[in-house]
Amino acid sequence: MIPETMRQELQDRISSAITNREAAVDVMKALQTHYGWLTDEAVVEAAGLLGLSPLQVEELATFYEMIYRRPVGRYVIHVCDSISCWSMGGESLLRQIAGLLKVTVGATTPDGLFTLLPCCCLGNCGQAPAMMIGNSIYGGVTSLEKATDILHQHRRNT
Amino acid sequence: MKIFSDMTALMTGMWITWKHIFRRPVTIQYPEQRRQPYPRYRARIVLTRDPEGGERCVACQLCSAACPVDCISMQPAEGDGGRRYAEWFRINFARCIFCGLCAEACPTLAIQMTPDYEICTRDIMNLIYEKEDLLIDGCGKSADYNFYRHAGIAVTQPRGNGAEELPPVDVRGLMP
Amino acid sequence: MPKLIIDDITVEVAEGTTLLEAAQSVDIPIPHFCWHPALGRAGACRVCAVKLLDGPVKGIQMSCMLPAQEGMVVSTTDPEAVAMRRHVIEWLMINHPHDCPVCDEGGECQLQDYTIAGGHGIRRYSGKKRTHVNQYLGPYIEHEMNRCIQCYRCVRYYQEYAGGTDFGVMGSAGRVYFGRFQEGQLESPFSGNLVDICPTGVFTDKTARFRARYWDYDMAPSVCPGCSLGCNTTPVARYRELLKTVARRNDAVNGWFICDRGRFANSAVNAPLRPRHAVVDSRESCVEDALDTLLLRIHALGELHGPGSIAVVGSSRMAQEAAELLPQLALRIAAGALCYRTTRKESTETSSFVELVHTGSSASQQDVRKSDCIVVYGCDPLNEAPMMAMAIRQAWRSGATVYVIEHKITLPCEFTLRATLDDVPLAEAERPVIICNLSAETDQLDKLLEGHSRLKIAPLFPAANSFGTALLMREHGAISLEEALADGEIKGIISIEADIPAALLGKIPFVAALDWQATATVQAAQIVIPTTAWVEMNGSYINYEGRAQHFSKVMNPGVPVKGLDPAGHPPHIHRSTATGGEALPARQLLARLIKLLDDGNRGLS
Amino acid sequence: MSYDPIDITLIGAKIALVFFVILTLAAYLVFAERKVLAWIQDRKGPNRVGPFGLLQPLADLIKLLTKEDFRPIGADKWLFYLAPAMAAIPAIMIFAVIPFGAPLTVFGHSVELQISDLNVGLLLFLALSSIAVYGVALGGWASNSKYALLGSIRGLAQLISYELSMGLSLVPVVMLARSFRLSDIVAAQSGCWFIVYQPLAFIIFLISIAAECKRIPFDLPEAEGELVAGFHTEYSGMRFGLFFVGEYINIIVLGGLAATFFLGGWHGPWLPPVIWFSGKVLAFAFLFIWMRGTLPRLRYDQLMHFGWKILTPLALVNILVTGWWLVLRG
Repeated sequence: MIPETMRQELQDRISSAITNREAAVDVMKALQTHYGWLTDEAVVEAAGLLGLSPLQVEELATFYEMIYRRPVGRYVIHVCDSISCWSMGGESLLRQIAGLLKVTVGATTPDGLFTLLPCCCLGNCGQAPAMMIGNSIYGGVTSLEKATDILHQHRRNT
Repeated sequence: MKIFSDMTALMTGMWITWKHIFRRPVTIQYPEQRRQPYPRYRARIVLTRDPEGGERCVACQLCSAACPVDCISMQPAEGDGGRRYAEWFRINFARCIFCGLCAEACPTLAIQMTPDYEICTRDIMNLIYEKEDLLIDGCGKSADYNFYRHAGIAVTQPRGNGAEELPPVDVRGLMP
Repeated sequence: MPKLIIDDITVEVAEGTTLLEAAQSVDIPIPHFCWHPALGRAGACRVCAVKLLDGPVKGIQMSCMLPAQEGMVVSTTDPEAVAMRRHVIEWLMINHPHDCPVCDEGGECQLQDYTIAGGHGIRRYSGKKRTHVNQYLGPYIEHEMNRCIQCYRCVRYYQEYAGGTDFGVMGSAGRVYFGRFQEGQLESPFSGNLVDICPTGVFTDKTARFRARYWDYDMAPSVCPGCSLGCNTTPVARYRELLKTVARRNDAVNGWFICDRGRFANSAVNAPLRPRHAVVDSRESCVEDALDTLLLRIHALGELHGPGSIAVVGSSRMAQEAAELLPQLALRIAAGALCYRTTRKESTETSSFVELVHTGSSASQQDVRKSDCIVVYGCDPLNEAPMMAMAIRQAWRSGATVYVIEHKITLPCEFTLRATLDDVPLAEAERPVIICNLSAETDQLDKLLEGHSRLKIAPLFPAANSFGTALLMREHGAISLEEALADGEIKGIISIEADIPAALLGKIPFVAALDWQATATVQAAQIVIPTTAWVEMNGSYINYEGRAQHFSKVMNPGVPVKGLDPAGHPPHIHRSTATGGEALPARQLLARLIKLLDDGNRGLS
Repeated sequence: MSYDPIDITLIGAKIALVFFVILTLAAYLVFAERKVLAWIQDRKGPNRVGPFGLLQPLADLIKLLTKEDFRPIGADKWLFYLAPAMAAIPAIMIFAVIPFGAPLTVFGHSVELQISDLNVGLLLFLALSSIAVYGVALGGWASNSKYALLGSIRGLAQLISYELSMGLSLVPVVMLARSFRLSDIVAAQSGCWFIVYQPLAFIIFLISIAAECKRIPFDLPEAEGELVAGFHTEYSGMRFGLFFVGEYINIIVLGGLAATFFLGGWHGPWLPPVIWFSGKVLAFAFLFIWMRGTLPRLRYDQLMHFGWKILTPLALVNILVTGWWLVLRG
């Protein structure tokens, strides 16, 4: 269950949209932040708020790759494997981070801190290879040191 | 001259038949002497089993569709684990012309032809073979083939464990 | 009106017509999966590729997405286009499980046809196949996601066309999955059409699962007896078992689809309890003897109670041909009454509505779909005639306003509530339609019709042939059974496919029933003669708008092979008639009865 | 001419002998045909009944006699029953005029090895062979069956056509022998066989008799590929057997005639005349079987074309040439 204040906020957001469906991503994002990931319960709640059927919310939730329908760590690392980043070494970056965290791609570290995911494009091709942790984006992650630094920074923050 | 070539043709024919009179006959004395046909000989039809011992026949009705004399009839049904099988399967050997189209049409290699050609009987009703009469215990030809291992249907193995399959997709998974 | 050349044939089509339709109009087939006449384009399958040789657009194009334009020169047989289509088919087949032998779609599968037609026979790709886990979608529809080719027809139909919200498409890219949020029965009352619309075997009819193949089907064009809409169907039978029903296209009536109620209604025909033999005084008899006995009883009753002590009772579910013979029979036996309805209410209601429809103001389902203002007046289309609700939705989708006159109903579209008919701005509408049932006030409708020349009405009658029998009621002055029994003169009835309420049944000492269903009337009857169900005979129904539609015989009557005792299954004895196959169409039984009466009269005189 | 009892007894004995020999020979000819055809086709032929299958004709006879005597609905009863006899009897009657050996002396009587030495023996043969046509015609007509009718119509046309060339091919023989009497014709060949003078007539005669006894390649009246079994489609049992045996008697008789007209009859060195005659007849019979094992059936138009446009004119030309030759020789 979500707090009443949050419900009210979301309802306001929905009513400010022209159609309910338009606000779906915002609602899902908000619920995801609240629960950590978009649980089945959250999908049903979102559907209730939006006046859609759970399936219709699920259609959107499973479409967007940054809406997580499975449990994730505190920080989700998206490493771009799209063409620009790939040509600048995005592939080895992903591999190296996986080695660093000692997890396979797609998995969460045992301490529940990081989830490593590949990602199609972060819109940061100018600073390839790019990665995103949480909501912050990092460009030009060309060396393992740089990546390690970024990860340590996040680890410290907790 | 046409007449000469015609005469030559006639005489050649007569000469050939004349020579054949003194050839050794190829006939064998059937009931006493028996010829062992080759394994691919097209005689009595059987239903084989897969290597695990299950019925290969999925009652897809392709054999009955291919049969030019309509001698095959069956009723498909659903068995354990969604396995499609023949509730009853009947071949009327009084009609069968042993053309082999059914065996050729069979996608699961269930229906096969054997070299057993001696199926005469005095009562025509005895020539109507039911599934119990047709089903054998072995695999026949292609001993290692099991249709369900290759078709993406979870009957002999869980979904995604087939020979050419990836594990099932998780539509809610995190990987893009 | 653009003019273009397709495969050396000059075609002129209406503005906005796609290349695919333009080609179809001159019988040039272009393979397609995602395009469907009822759903339009999606551009998802890429299999309708053609090559444009000249004109405003050139090169390989998807014919379903491209509107026909002036001066186009199109080739469907260009090697490049052919190769493109072949490759697309090959891609579509990469993840296909190749399980056609155990797939119910096998033999009637569009994917199969186009794979063969495209020349793809041998799988060249040696990688592994993607798999999906199926969902349970209720007792009617079988789900097999592995076979999916992502044409999106199902979701477009289900959500857009039919207005369902519980089934859709999830995921993206290679994970696309068509299903529900959670397993469970599909909620839409039109979900059965998924079976028809899926070009491959993702959705198959569970009720007919593993029963037969297309080439073994007994099929014939038929009409649904479920309600008065008269939707066109093709029932499918094998070995005297009605396996399934599929929709038959009729643009004026049901379009491409039918409702689930009409589709999954086979059990009545296959019911083991159906009367299969003639019964006289609870003893099994044959049709001839039963007819003779019936004649004797009629004479005996006539002598005992005087003429007019027998009533002939028809029903609104009997075929028109049989219904037309009832007055003849009534005349021959000097019946005390001719009835087509049991209650007085039903009788008066239908009569008045027949008058109304006769003015030529009835709206077909197509009229409803094309309407711009729909008034649902006092009826519940989704329950009374589901396909009418579907038609309302189509009108709503193309911009019509839907009004509901203060009534608690649901519709698969948005609607506005109004207190009375007078509150609806009918005068402003171009093609207004009022949908009502027989409880509506005909006087009021009459007045409205007079006031609005463009107004049409669609009165939902209760049964398949309510309209046809109502016409006969008017012509022959038939009364309801309730009225006929009021003075106690009627001592016996001959009931033809009539469902008589227990209260009325109790008042009648002698009942002879001709029916194909084991109704209460049949159970109470002294003489029972089996008739054939609609799929076992030729006949016609007249639907709510006065449209007479013929239905053809699909299968022979008789106990299904499946229902025979295990010893006789499969049958090993050769007979000329099937077990329990002595049922005759009601019209034939009536004609025989009339002939016997005529012969008897001639003999007496 | 007076008959003494011994003469009458001898004639009776001759008739009985001929009858017995010809029927037995016909039966074994059937067997021989099956055997030879089998050899030609690299098979063994009948070999189950008796040693080397020699009792096969007996088995065939028993089978034919015990089969159901079937008559189709609508068949003309009397004609249907008469036809097989009409096919077999004229064939065997022709043998009455064929001399099958040099005269013997028995009990002081000179015995002609010929049943009846008619002075118009050759004409009798032509007449009787024409009567045999009725067997085919009536059998096919009376059966009330389309195949039988078609077969019999074919048979009629064919037999009439080839009878003409057959008769004409024998005219030079008569011209050379200056007699219709068959014993005279044989006697005329005591020096040189007529086949030497008349090779063309011999060939025409050979082809014509093949057509006359409806043998392959002229078996269009039966043509099992097209007409089931032609004129005898509807016959079963011994009635069919009579048609069948009639055909083989015909082969023997026509072989005998061919020997008489062109191969010097019973004449021949070293061996007894009867042996020579039998040998020649059997050689012809073998030739017919051999032809059957080799040649395909003609088409109907080819058959008619060949008979009328080739054989008959050739026979006429042959008569003319023979006439000139005789005139020139004086």
